[in-house]
Amino acid sequence: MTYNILISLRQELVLTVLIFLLLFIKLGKDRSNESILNFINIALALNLAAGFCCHETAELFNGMFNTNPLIVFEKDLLNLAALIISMQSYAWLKDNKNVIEFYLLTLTSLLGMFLMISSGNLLMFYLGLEMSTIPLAAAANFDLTKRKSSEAAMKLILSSAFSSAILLLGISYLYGTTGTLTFSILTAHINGSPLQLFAFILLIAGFAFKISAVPFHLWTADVYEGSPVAVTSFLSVISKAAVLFTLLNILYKVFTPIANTWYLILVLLAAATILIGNLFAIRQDNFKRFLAFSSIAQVGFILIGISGSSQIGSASLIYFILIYIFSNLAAFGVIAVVSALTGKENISDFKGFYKTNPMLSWVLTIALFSLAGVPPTAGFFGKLFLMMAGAAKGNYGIIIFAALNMVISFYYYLRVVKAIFMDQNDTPIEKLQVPTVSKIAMYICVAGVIVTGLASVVYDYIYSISIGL
Amino acid sequence: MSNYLYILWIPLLPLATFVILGIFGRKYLSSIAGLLGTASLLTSTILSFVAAKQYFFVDGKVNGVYQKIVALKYTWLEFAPNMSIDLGIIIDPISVMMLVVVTSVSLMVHVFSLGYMKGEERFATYYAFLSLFTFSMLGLILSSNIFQVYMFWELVGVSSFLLISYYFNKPAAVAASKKAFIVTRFADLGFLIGILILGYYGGTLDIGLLIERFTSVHSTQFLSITSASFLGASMLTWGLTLVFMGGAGKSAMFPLHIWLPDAMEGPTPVSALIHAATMVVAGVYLVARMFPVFTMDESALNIVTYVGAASALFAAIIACTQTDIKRVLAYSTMSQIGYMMFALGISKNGGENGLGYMASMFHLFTHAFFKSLLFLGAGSVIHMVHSNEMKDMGGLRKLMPITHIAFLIACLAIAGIPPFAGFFSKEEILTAAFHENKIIYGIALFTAALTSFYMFRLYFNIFWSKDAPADNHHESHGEGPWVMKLPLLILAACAVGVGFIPFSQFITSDGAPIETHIDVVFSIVPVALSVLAILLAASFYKNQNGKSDKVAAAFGGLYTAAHKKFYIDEVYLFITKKIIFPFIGQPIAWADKNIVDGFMQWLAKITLKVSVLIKGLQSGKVQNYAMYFFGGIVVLSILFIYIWK
Amino acid sequence: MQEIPLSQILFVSTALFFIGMYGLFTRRNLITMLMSIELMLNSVNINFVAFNKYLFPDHLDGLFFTLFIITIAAAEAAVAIAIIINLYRSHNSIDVENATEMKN
Amino acid sequence: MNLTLLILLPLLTAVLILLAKGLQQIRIIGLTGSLAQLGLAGWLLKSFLAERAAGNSAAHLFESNQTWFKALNIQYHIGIDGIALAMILLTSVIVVAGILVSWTMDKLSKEYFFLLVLLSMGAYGFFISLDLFTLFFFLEVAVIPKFLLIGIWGSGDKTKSAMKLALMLMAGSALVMVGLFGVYYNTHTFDIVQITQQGIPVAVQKFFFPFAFLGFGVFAALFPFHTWVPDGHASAPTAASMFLAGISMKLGGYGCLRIAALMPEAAHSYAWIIILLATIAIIYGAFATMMQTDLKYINAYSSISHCGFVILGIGMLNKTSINGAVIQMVSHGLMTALFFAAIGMIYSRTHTRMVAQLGGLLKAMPFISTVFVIAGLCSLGLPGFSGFVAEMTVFMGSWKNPDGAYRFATILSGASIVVTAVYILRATGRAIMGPISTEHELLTDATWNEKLAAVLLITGILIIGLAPFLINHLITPSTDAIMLQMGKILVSK
Repeated sequence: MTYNILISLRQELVLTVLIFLLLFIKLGKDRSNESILNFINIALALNLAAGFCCHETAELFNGMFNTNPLIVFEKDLLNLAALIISMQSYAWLKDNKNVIEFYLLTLTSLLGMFLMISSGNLLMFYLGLEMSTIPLAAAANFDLTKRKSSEAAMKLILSSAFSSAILLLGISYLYGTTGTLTFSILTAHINGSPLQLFAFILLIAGFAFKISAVPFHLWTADVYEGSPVAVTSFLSVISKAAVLFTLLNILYKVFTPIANTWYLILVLLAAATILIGNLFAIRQDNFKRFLAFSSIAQVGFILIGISGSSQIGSASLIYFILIYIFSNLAAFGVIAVVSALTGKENISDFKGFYKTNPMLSWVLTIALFSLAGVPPTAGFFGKLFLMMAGAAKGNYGIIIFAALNMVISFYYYLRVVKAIFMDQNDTPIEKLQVPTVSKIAMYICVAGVIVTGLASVVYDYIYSISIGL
Repeated sequence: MSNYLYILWIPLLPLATFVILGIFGRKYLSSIAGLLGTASLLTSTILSFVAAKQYFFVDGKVNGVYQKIVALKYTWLEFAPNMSIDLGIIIDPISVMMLVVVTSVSLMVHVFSLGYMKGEERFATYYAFLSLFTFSMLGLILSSNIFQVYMFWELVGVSSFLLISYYFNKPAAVAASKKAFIVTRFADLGFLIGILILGYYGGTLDIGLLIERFTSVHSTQFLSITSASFLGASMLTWGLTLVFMGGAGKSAMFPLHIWLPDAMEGPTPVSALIHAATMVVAGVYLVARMFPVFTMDESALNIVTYVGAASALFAAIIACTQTDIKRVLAYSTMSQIGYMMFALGISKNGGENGLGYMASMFHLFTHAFFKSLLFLGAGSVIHMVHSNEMKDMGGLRKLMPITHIAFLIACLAIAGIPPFAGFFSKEEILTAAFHENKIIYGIALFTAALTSFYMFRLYFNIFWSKDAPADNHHESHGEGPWVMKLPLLILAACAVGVGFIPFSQFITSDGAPIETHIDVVFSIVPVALSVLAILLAASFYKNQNGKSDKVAAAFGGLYTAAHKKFYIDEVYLFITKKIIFPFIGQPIAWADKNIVDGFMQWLAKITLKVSVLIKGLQSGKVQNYAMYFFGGIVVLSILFIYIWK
Repeated sequence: MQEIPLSQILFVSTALFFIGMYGLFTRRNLITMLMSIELMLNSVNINFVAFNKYLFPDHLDGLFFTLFIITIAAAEAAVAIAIIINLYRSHNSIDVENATEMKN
Repeated sequence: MNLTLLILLPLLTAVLILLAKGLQQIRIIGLTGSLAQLGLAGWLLKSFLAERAAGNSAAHLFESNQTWFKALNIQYHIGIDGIALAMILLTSVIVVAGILVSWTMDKLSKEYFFLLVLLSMGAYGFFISLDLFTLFFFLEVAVIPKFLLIGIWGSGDKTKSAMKLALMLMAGSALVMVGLFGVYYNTHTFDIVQITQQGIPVAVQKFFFPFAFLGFGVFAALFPFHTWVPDGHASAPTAASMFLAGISMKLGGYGCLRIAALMPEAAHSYAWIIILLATIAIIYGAFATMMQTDLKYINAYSSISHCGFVILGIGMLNKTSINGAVIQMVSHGLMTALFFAAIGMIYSRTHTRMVAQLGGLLKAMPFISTVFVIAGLCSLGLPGFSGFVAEMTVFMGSWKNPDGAYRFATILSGASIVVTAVYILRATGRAIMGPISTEHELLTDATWNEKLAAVLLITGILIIGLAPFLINHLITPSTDAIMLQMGKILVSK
C-alpha cells in the first residue's frame, strides 16, 4: 500500500522534505543562523529517531530500491554521524552567511548515499554515488576565498569524475557480459570470465577510490587538508561508511561466485593500505592530513574484516563503523572547535594543550586511543573483532602484518598525546569557549566511545541483523 | 630420651635481643643495650653448659656410644615430598661442644666490649649485630638439615659483613666487609651446588638421612651418585668437594683466604669472636658434620687434607712477616684452621683411626679459647696504643701486666708448650699425622715451629723490644676497666686448663670413646722445636737489634713475597678489575645499549626513513594521482586475470 | 548494407576511452582535462548503447543508463567548471600544475 | 564472594578521585581506596583458605561466568586459584605502598592518582580473568596509564622512555593477540578452563605458542625484549616504577605461566629456548647491572635478572620450579617496589641518583638507608627474606631436570647470585656507607608515610622469607593442578 512505501522510504523522505524546507527558508526572509542551526539539528535528530521506529524488509520499484533492518540501521548510523557533525560545526557555521547552502549540499549528498545503500541495481547505485559525490565536491570548496579549499575541490571533482568514468566502464562491461543491471539477477550470470574479472576490478577500483584504499587513495589527504573541517569529517566518516556498506552488500550478495578472487584482492589492498597509511601518517603535522592518513590505515583494517567474508565480518564492519563514527568525530569535533576559534590546525600547535583546555584534551585523547585501539575504549573491540573476522579464514600472515602495523599506528597516535600532555610550549592555545551544542556532541561521542565497546548488546544486535556470505 | 627442647632457647635469646635492640635500640635502649645483650647471652651460656652436662654425663650415651639426637624438626619449606628445608635441632658431641665454645667465647666478647666499645655512637647497633651473629652461629651449629646449614651459613656471612663494616664511614672497613662477603659468597655458590648434587642423588636434605644413605655401600642412592660422574670424577666427589669449597671459603682456606686479613678492619672484639673462635671454624665444623660421607670418598678427603696443610704452612710463613699485630693473628688463625682441616683429612671413620677427627675437634676447642684470648689481648693493647702497628708498641709489659700475662699464656698455648691447652690438641694432631701421612707430618712439624716463632715475635715486639714509651698518654687510662680484664683472666684460665679435658672420652668420629695417651718420646721433637723457635724469636726481638732485618734481607725475595702475602690479593684484583669488569661487564653493558636496544631504535629509525623516502608518492599533482589509480588497476588486472586465474 | 560488427564498435569506444585518459594525464589545462573526462564517459555511453543493441535488444537498460550518464556528466561538468572558475579567482590560472600546494 | 568487586572498587576510587578537590582530599580518597583493596584482598585470602579448608578442591574458586559477546562466544569468566590470589595480594600491597610514597605529589595530583588507581584495576582484572579475551583486555588497559605516568610525571628523557615502553608493550600484546586468535580459531572459545579441558592440537600449539609466550615475555622483560625496562623504570616517578616493576612485569610472568599451562606440548618442545633466554637474561642482566651508576638503572637491570628466574622456573616445567617462579614473582614484586621506594626517598632528598655523588647516607637518614640495605639483602637472596626462598625453590626445581644443559643453565643462574652480591654491595658501599658529603649531612630522614610504605613492604618480604610454608601452601595446590593438567594432556596425546 502507499503508506507502506512511505514507511519504507521515510528516511529518504524526511531528508528530501528537509532539503526543500531549507530551500524555502533560503528564499524567504533571512533568519538568524542560530535559529536555523537549532532547527536543522532538531530535524536531524528527529530523522535519526525516525530511523529506529520500525524495521521492515521491502523491495520497491521492482528491485531498484530495497530496504531491510540492516540497511535501515546503516542509514541510522549515517544520520547519527550527520547530526553529530552538524552539531560540531556550530561554532564554524554560526556566523557564516551561507549556512543553508552547506546543509543543502551535505544533506543532498546524504540522500544520495541513502539511495546508494539501498540500491538494488547498478544504475540506481551509480546515481546514488554521483548524487553523493558531486555536492561534496562543491562543499569542499565552501571556503570560497581559501586557495587550499578550491584546490581541494578541484582535486576531488577531477579525480572522482575520473574514478566514476572507470567505474562506469566496469559497469558497462559487466552489462555487456551479463546483460542485466539488477543485483539479484546479476549473481546468476557471474562466471569469472576474464572480461568480467576486468570489469569487476574496475568496479572495485571505483569503490577503493571512494573508501580511499591504496593505491587509489592519493586524493584523500589533499582534499581533507584543504576543505573545511566539517566537510572533511563528512568525507572521512559518512561517505566512506556509505560506500563501505554498499561494497559489503555488493560483495556478499552479488559477487559471491568469484569470492576467492575478491578475497585476495581485499587482502592485498588491505596490506598496502595499512602500511602506506601508517607510513605517511607518521610524518604529518597538519591535523586533518594526519587524520586522513590514519583513516586510510583504518580502512585497511576494515578491508581485513570484510575479507573474512562471514557474518562476523559484516557485523564487525558495521560495529567498527559505529565506533569509528564516534571516535573519529570526537577528534574532528575538537579540531573543528579549535580551528573555528583559533584557525590553528597543526599538531605542533597542540603542544601544552592540556594546560589550557583539559576537557578538550581528554576528549581528543580518548578519541585517539579509540582510533589506536586501546582498551577500555571501543576502538579496541572494533579492531580486534575485525581482525578476528579476518583470521577466520586462517590467513594469519595478514593478521600478523596488521598487528605489527598497529604498533606503528600506536606510535603516531601517542605522538599527538605526547604533544598534548608532555611537550612544553610557552604559547599554548588559549582557553577556548566551546559552544554548548558542540560540547554535547563531544560528550555523545565520548560516551559512545566508552559504552559501545563494553556494552556487548550493541555488537550482538548488529550481529543479529547482519549478513554473512 | 629426655627432652632437649630447651636448647631452642639458646639461639632464640640472642635473636630476641637482636630484634629488640634492632628496632628500639638506637632510640631508647642505647644505655642498657650492652647489659641486655650480655645478660641474654649469659643465660644462653648457662643453658648450653646445662645441655653439655646433660648430654655428656647424664643421658647422651646409650650403651657406650654418644647418640645423635634430633630434638626438633619442623618442615619450613617443602620443595617436593621428602625434599624440604626442615628447621631442626641436632644434638651430638660436636654440636654440644660447639654450643659451649660459641656461647662462652661470645659471652667473653660481650663482656669485653662493654668496656672496649664504650661511648660508641651506635653502641646498641653493635650489640644487635653481635646478637645476630651469635644467633646465626648457634643456628648453624644446631642445624639438622643441610639446607638449614646453608641458610645460617649465609646469615653468619651477612652478620660478619655488618660487623666488619661497623665503622661504616671508614672506606677501608667498607671495602673489607665487601671483600669478605663477596669471597665467601663465591665459595657459598660451590656449597649450594654441592647441596643440590647431594640432595638430588640422596633424595633428601636431611643430614642424618644423607649420611645414612651415602655410607651404606649398597643403597641405591650411593650407587647412583658414585656411578654418575662428570669430568672423570664421581658425583660424590664433586658434591663433597663443592661443599668443602663452601667450608674453605668461610674458614679462609687457601686460596679463598684473602678476606680474612682485611676483615681485621672490624672492631677487635668482633675479630676475636668471628675471625678467631667461631665463624672461621664453621668450615671445619661443616666437614666434621658430613665426615662419615667424606670418609666414603678418598679423593675428597685428600683435597681437604692438602688444602688444609697448604694453608697451614702458607699462612704461617706470611705471619712471620706481617707488622700489623691483628693481621699476624689473622694469619695464625688461618694456619691453625689449616691444622684442623688436614687433621680431619687424614682421619678415618671410627675407632682408633678416627684419631684425627677427634684431634681436630680438640684443637678447634682449645684454639677457640687461646685465640680469642690473643685477640682480646691485642684488643686491649690497641685500645691503649690506638694503633695496630708493632712499631708503635713495645715495653708494654709494665703498663699492662694482666694483659701481658694473659697474652704470654696464650702464646705458650698456641706454641704447644706443655702443659698449656694447645700442647695437648696439637700432640694429638701430630700423632695422627705421623701415623697416617709422613709428608703432612713434616709440614705440620715445620708449621708448629714457625707458629711459635711468629707468635713470640709478636709477643716480644709488643711487650719487650724497647722500653716503656715515656709519653704519658698510656698511663692516662691504663689497662681499661675490669670488664676488659675479667675476660682475659677467664680465658687465660681456660687456655691453661682445657687441655686436661679427656677429650677423646667425649668426641670421636663414631661417638664411641677411645683411649689416647701422650707419648712423651713422641712429643719431645715438636716441643723442642717450638722452644728453639721461641729462643730464636727472643734473640731477634727481645730487645731491638738489627738481627731480624739482616735475616729478612738474607731471605730476600722470599721475605718480600711473604710480606706481600705472595701477591694473592693482586691476582684477585687482576681477575676482577682487569678481566671481569672490562671483558665481561662493560661489553655486556655496551651491547645492551648499542646492539639490543640499538636494534629496537634502528627499527624505529628505519620506519621513519622509509616514510620520508616514499613521500614523493603524494606529489600533489592530480594527474599523477590519476596515473597511480590507473597503475593500480593495471597491476590488479595482471595479477588476477593472468597470474592467479 | 551489412552492419558493423560489435567488436569494431568496442574497439572505437575503447580507443576513445584511452584517448580521453591520455588527455587527462597529459594536458595541463583544467578545462581540457574536464573535456577528456567527458570523452571517457562518452566511450562508456557507446559501450552501453552497443551492448544493448547487439546483445540484449529486448531490454533498454543500456540506453537508460546512457541517458543518465549524459545527465550526470552535465551536472558534474557544471560543478567542476564552477570550481575551476573559483580556482581561477584564487590562483589566477587554470593550469593544474599551479594547484599543487598540498603535497607529501 | 564476588570477584568483580576487585574491579569495581578501584573504579569507584578513580571516579571519586575525579570528583575530589585539592590534594588533601584526593590522596585521602586514594589511600582509603587502596586500603579498602588491601582489606578486600585480605578478606579474599581468608575466605579462600576457608573454602579450601572446607574441602572445596576446585581448581578455581569464586568462579562466575557471564556471556559478554554472545556472537563471538566471549565470556566474562572470572575466578582465582592460589597463584592468582598471591598476585592479587601482591598488587594490593604495592598499591597501598605506591599511594603512600606519592603522598606529596602536587603536580596534577588528580590525574596522577587517577592513573595509578586505573593501573591497579587493570592488574586486578588481569589476575582474576579466566577468559583469554578478558585477560588480554586488562593486559592492555594497563598500558596507557603507564605511558602517561612516565611521560607526564617522569624524570630525565621521559617522553622517549614512555614512548619506547608503550610501543614495546604494544608490540608484545600484538604478538599475544595473534597467539590468542590462533587458540580461538582452533578451539572456538577463549575460556581458559574449557581450553584446558579440550586441549589444543599439537601442530597449532607449535605454531602459536611462540607468539603468545614471547608476547607475554615482552612484559616480563624476557631477553632480548627487555630494553623498555631500564629506561622506563628509570624515567618513571617513584610510585610508577613500583607499579611497573612490582605489578606489570608480573602480568607478563603470569601470562607466560598460563600460556605454558595451556600449551604443554609446545612448552615442552620449546623449553630449551625459554631456558636459554631466561639464563641469558639472568646472567646478562646481572652483569649489565654491575656496570650501572644510576641507582634506578641498577634496580631496573637487576629486575631483568630477577625476572629471568621467573621465566627459568616456568621453562623448567616442574612443580617445584613453577612454585619457585610464582614465589619469585611475589618476592621480586615486593622487593623491587621497596627498592624503588627507597631510591625515590633518597632522590627526593639528595636530588641525585648517581651512586658516585652519594655516600654515607646511613649517617643522615638511618631509616631510609636501612630500608635500602634490607631491599639489597633481599635482592641478593639472604635467608630470612623472600628472595632466598624464591630463588632456592627455583634452583631446586631446575636441578630436578637431569639434562646436562639444564644443569649448566641452573649453575649459571646460580652464579648470578654472586654477581648480585657484587653490585648490591657496590651500591650499598658507595651510597649508604663511606664518608658522607657535607651537603647531605643535614638531610632529614623518612616521613611517616614513607615509613609506613616501607614497613608494609618489608612485612610482606619477611612473611614470605620467614614463613615460606604459608605461601607454599597457598600456591602448591594450584601448581599441582597445572602439573596434573599438563601430565594428563601429555599422556593422552
